[in-house]
Amino acid sequence: MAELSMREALNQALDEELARDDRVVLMGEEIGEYNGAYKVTKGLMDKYGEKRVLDTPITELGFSGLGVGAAAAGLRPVVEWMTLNFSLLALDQVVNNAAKMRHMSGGQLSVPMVFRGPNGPAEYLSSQHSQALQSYYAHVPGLKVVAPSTPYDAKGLLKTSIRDDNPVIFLEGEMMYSWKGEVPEEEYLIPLGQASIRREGKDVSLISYGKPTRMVDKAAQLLAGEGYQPEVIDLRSLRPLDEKTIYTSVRKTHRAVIVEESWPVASFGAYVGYLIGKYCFDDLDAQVEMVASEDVPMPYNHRMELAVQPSVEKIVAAAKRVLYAEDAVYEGRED
Amino acid sequence: MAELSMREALNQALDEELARDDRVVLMGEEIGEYNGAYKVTKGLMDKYGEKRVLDTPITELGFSGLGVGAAAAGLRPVVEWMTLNFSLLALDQVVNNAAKMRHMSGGQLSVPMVFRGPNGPAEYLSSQHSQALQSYYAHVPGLKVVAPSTPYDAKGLLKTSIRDDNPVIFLEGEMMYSWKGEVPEEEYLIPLGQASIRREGKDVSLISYGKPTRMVDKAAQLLAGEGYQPEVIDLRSLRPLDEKTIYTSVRKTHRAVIVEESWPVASFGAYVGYLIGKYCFDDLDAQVEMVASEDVPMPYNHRMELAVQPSVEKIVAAAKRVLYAEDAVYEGRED
Amino acid sequence: MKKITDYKKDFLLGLLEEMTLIRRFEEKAAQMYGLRKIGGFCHLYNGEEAVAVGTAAALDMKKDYLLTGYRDHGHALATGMDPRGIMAELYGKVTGVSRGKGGSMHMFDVDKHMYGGNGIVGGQIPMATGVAFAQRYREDGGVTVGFFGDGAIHQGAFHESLNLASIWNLPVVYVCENNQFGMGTNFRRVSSVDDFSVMGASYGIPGEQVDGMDVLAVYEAITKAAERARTEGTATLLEAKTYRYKGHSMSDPAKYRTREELESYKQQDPIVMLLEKMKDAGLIDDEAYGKIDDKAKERVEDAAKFAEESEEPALSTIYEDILAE
Amino acid sequence: MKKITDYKKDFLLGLLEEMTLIRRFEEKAAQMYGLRKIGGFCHLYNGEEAVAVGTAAALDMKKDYLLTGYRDHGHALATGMDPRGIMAELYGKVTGVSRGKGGSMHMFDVDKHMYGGNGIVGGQIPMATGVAFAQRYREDGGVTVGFFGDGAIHQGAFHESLNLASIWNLPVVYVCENNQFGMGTNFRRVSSVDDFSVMGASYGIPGEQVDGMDVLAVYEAITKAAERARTEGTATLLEAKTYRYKGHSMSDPAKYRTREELESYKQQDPIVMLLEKMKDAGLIDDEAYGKIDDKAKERVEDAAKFAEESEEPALSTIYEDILAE
Ligand SMILES: Cc1ncc(C[n+]2csc(CCOP(=O)(O)OP(=O)(O)O)c2C)c(N)n1
Ligand SMILES: Cc1ncc(C[n+]2csc(CCOP(=O)(O)OP(=O)(O)O)c2C)c(N)n1
Ligand SMILES: [Mg+2]
Ligand SMILES: [Mg+2]
Repeated sequence: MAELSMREALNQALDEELARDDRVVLMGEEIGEYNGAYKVTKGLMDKYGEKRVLDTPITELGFSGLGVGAAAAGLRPVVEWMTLNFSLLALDQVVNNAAKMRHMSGGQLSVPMVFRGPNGPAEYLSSQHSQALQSYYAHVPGLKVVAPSTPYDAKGLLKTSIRDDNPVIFLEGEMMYSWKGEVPEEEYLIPLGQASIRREGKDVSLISYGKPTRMVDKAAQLLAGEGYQPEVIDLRSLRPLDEKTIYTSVRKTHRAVIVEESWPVASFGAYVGYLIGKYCFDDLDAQVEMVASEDVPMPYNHRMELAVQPSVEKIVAAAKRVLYAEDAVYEGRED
Repeated sequence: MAELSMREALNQALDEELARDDRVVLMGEEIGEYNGAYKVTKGLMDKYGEKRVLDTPITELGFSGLGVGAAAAGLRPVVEWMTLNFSLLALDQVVNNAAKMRHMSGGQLSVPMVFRGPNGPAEYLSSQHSQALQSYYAHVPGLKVVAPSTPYDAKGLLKTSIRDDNPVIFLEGEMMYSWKGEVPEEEYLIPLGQASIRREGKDVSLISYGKPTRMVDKAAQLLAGEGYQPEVIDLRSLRPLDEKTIYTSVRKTHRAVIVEESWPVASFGAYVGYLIGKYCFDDLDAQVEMVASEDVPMPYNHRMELAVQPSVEKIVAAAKRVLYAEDAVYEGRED
Repeated sequence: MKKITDYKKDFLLGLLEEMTLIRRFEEKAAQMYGLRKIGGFCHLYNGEEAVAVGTAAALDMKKDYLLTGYRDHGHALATGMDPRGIMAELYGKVTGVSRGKGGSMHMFDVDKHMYGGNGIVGGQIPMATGVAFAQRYREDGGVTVGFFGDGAIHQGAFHESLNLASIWNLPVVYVCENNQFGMGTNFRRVSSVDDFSVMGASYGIPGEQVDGMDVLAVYEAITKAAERARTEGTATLLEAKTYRYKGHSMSDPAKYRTREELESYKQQDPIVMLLEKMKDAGLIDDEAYGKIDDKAKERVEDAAKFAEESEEPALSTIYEDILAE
Repeated sequence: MKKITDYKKDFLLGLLEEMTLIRRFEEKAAQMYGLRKIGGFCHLYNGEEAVAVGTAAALDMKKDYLLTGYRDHGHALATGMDPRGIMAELYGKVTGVSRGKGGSMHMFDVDKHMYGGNGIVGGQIPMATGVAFAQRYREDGGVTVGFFGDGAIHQGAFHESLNLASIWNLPVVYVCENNQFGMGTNFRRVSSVDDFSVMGASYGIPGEQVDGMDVLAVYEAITKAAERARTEGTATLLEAKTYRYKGHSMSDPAKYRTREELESYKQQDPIVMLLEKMKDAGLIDDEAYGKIDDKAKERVEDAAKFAEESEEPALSTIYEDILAE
């Protein structure tokens, strides 16, 4: 198997789907001539031409909505948002058109398209450029939301997303593009809605997806070093959500920590926490904990921005709290 | 005390604050000459003139952002979104400018303004016009989010919101505008971040805010008729959240049901559920349940749209499930 | 402009029939709204019929597409959609075009290339641009017409879309139906210009005003614009000056305008104007028009009956039509 | 245009000083970025100095306001902000203007009426319109200048804002800094028109192109536009044609343009052009300019030293500056 970066794996997925289906078109800012702000689309305009790989003006609402119309009319657009932060400008087209066209037309229209781009903080970018917005998309029925954590998953999930007949939000991470991993030569697809178990264990379920999975792996190693056997789950897709894998794990381990990068309030992670509390109530031996972003806008200063994000230390500490290996002291809580 | 409708109470709040502080200006679609799509601003353009009450073009992004700039420069704009559905077009200005200006300027700027309008479903409006979007706003640090449930609260909370030095999202409900309630003649303010206990009880905490509180009251009556003593909490403000009142109640009742109109995934309600699971873990005698919108876009047909929303029956059933008075059967759950 | 006698009689009769059908349909919808058979927002098209009918007549709905806002009954009928399905949708019945899920603002017919019906002011403009994108991509020789109001033209979606259409040479015709009001607001109060067609220049595309009360003027303007779109891939911005007779939606008493203004527009009623011209040219008489009108009434009655007798959707369908398998 | 000799010498020297300071500041920032003292995006203003400096010279920053995008170091300096606070912000230090929270894209100074610094392309345009709204409301006689790029002009925010400014007669000057590229994209590839000033007509306001490499041309255009805003409450759209010497941000090798193109613009360097004109008019010589340049370098060195020696913000401050009490 070839060792590829996430960037290359995504590029391969796009390349293969462009080759396979001429309804697939790519559009976004700087994706063509410039080869992409993060080079995910490198070489594709050269290979497929300006007809199929289009540089857009900086008009997130406009070209996202254009993609919805093109999809409804039979194409399979893959729209790149240079970063998810800018997708707020396009949100109306996603929530009110992409997600609802099928519904409002009583099933007549479908919107087979992908919106993709880097989500979550990178480095030294301050608060407008460092948002993890998965909760906004996961909130909305009519969308699918996917967040790979390895080059292998990224390729297989992106190919499936492009073939899916629904609007899929595909979340990458700027810091992940250079991550390496094995990717087979032969074609493969990964179904949406199936979590993967990255590590089997029996003491605590560490549940995550996307970028933080790496930290979770490290935290799991550290915990293993202390004699615990954590189970590590990568959800891979937020919508549809593989609840079964979550509950099966928690019923075995009786303890759970959820890790994600978004703000905590009204977050996807809190929803998973709520679900576990509800469906595994009798199985839980401890409170479910969540390690998320601090509830603050991201500062520019690097030490501060690291302090705001999930970390291996925070994950280990949360795991130990639910393992009752450490006192649960919640600072500043009025209770 | 006078018996006022919610519409009148809100109108009084606006009127009094316009009179009190000439930095207060109102702007929005149809709020002036037409007296407001839902008549909340009735008579105010006549009284205060076109300088202070402005009819805007249909440009949610533009006039919301204009409001942010005007607030940063020292005014206290109250921006009406004809409905919250349309605020998706303005979201970038709210999340990236209103909520972050203070942060990005290291505390130099403040954005004292209110965005207000009806949120959640009304009747026969289908999916683009029936969204309950509080979870989007509650997600964001730098905002305050308020949702009154009575004319009394509406007036007192809106006045406080207008005087607050931060951007406040003020959520009303089209179906609530004609609700009546007592409102004193003399001026009063209600602080943001304090829940109210609408009914004291000891068997189960029913937690809600905004429009569903009425259903919760009815459900509580029905439950009381069956011999239970439910406690009914109206959060009134989602951000800041009065966690203390929640935990105090649940530690007494040991059971909780959260009721809100938004979609369930990545919702504010699920976050409250998660918090209770975490901070009241040792006190809970049953799973926390949530009664939310079904996880679907709102259909137009009236029977269907009622079926999609929370109802008294659904609340009673959820309460009984957590009271173990009814079997918890979760249909369609793969577990 | 061509003279009326340059047109085929059948063609003109067709326009008259379509406009009459829309008028009668809207009257029925209003009546049924009063009887609470229909709920929610219900934006009627009375007075504006010439715009949708003149447009559809200039198109080939086998290969062309049409998108509009929430005031969409007229456009739906003009594309040839069955009044039954539209009325049943208004009633929220399962036989409605959107199975009772869309209602008044969301009329769709994939076969007729009617792609909605959109409740977000301006929300359809990027989508229409995208449909045109697909057409250009496939080189299918078709054109997309995107309608929106004088209120919608100020939305950013308009600006972003027209630029995209221009730089990518999309076969799209943007039609601003300037009925002079966005809800209760006279467009002059919220617009910097009172001739929207000048905005074409910002996008290097032709802009033109057309009398939206004159179905033939609309027909000709669309024909020309569609031709330009098909052959040169050049988008056009048309402003159709028109007027709505009813309130914005059913709950609007329309106090923001005078009786006189309304009456003056009724003097230029699109149906009456065409009828008179045809009479003058000896192409029709009152009796013949009476038959057309009767037929329109019948079709509308039939639609209401169909809607009335149709089933409500099963509650279980709330989980359907959300995701494709 | 006035002749150079029509200007006071001190005024011209001031422009030269400001532009030189910005140039030297950006060079220093680039150097410190290379040394990893500064991280993230860092959008330099080299080549475009005349636009911010000519603008600020035409304003009274006691009562006027300025807002711009993320390429904001030059504008910040032009409003008279202290280079120390700006450099310290780039270093992420607590002494930075935004206490280390904003970084390169978010320079603010409430006293100097510099209201940012915005990272969302076009995001500042509605805000600038709102600041002008507050000015008109208070009738404070001031003007707001809102800058944005050739890339930003396509955003819906532009369209919505200009219409609002026009109908409400806001004292605002919109300046499109057309440096010919939005990141790697030549503006001609994504724009329907190559003269953006025509867009003013869509909003019934004057539109004008100005040579953005000529600080006096900018000064005069802004003076005129500001005067119109102050006295008539009429907004103006100015397009300043300029060029950026560096890549879009520090990570961009700028392969999308030729060396020749870059060199040809450097021939019209705003600093050199003003200097030469002043020399021709006998207003300065090389030695005198050498002193100006030395002073700029000193200030920049001092700023870097200040930044270097300043403290990191305490981690506890992550919970500060979010909500006002
Ligand atoms: C984004 C958005 N903002 C506001 C509304 C509420 N609204 C519905 S119709 C309307 C007026 C639109 O006027 P115009 O575009 O002229 O169309 P017309 O109704 O005259 O056909 C408004 C403000 C909406 N549906 N969507
Ligand atoms: C809404 C949004 N979309 C995309 C970006 C990414 N981005 C940052 S700068 C830029 C180019 C902007 O070009 P222009 O407006 O010409 O300004 P310039 O950089 O040339 O000064 C882009 C696409 C962004 N910051 N915000
Ligand atoms: Mg109108
Ligand atoms: Mg540029």
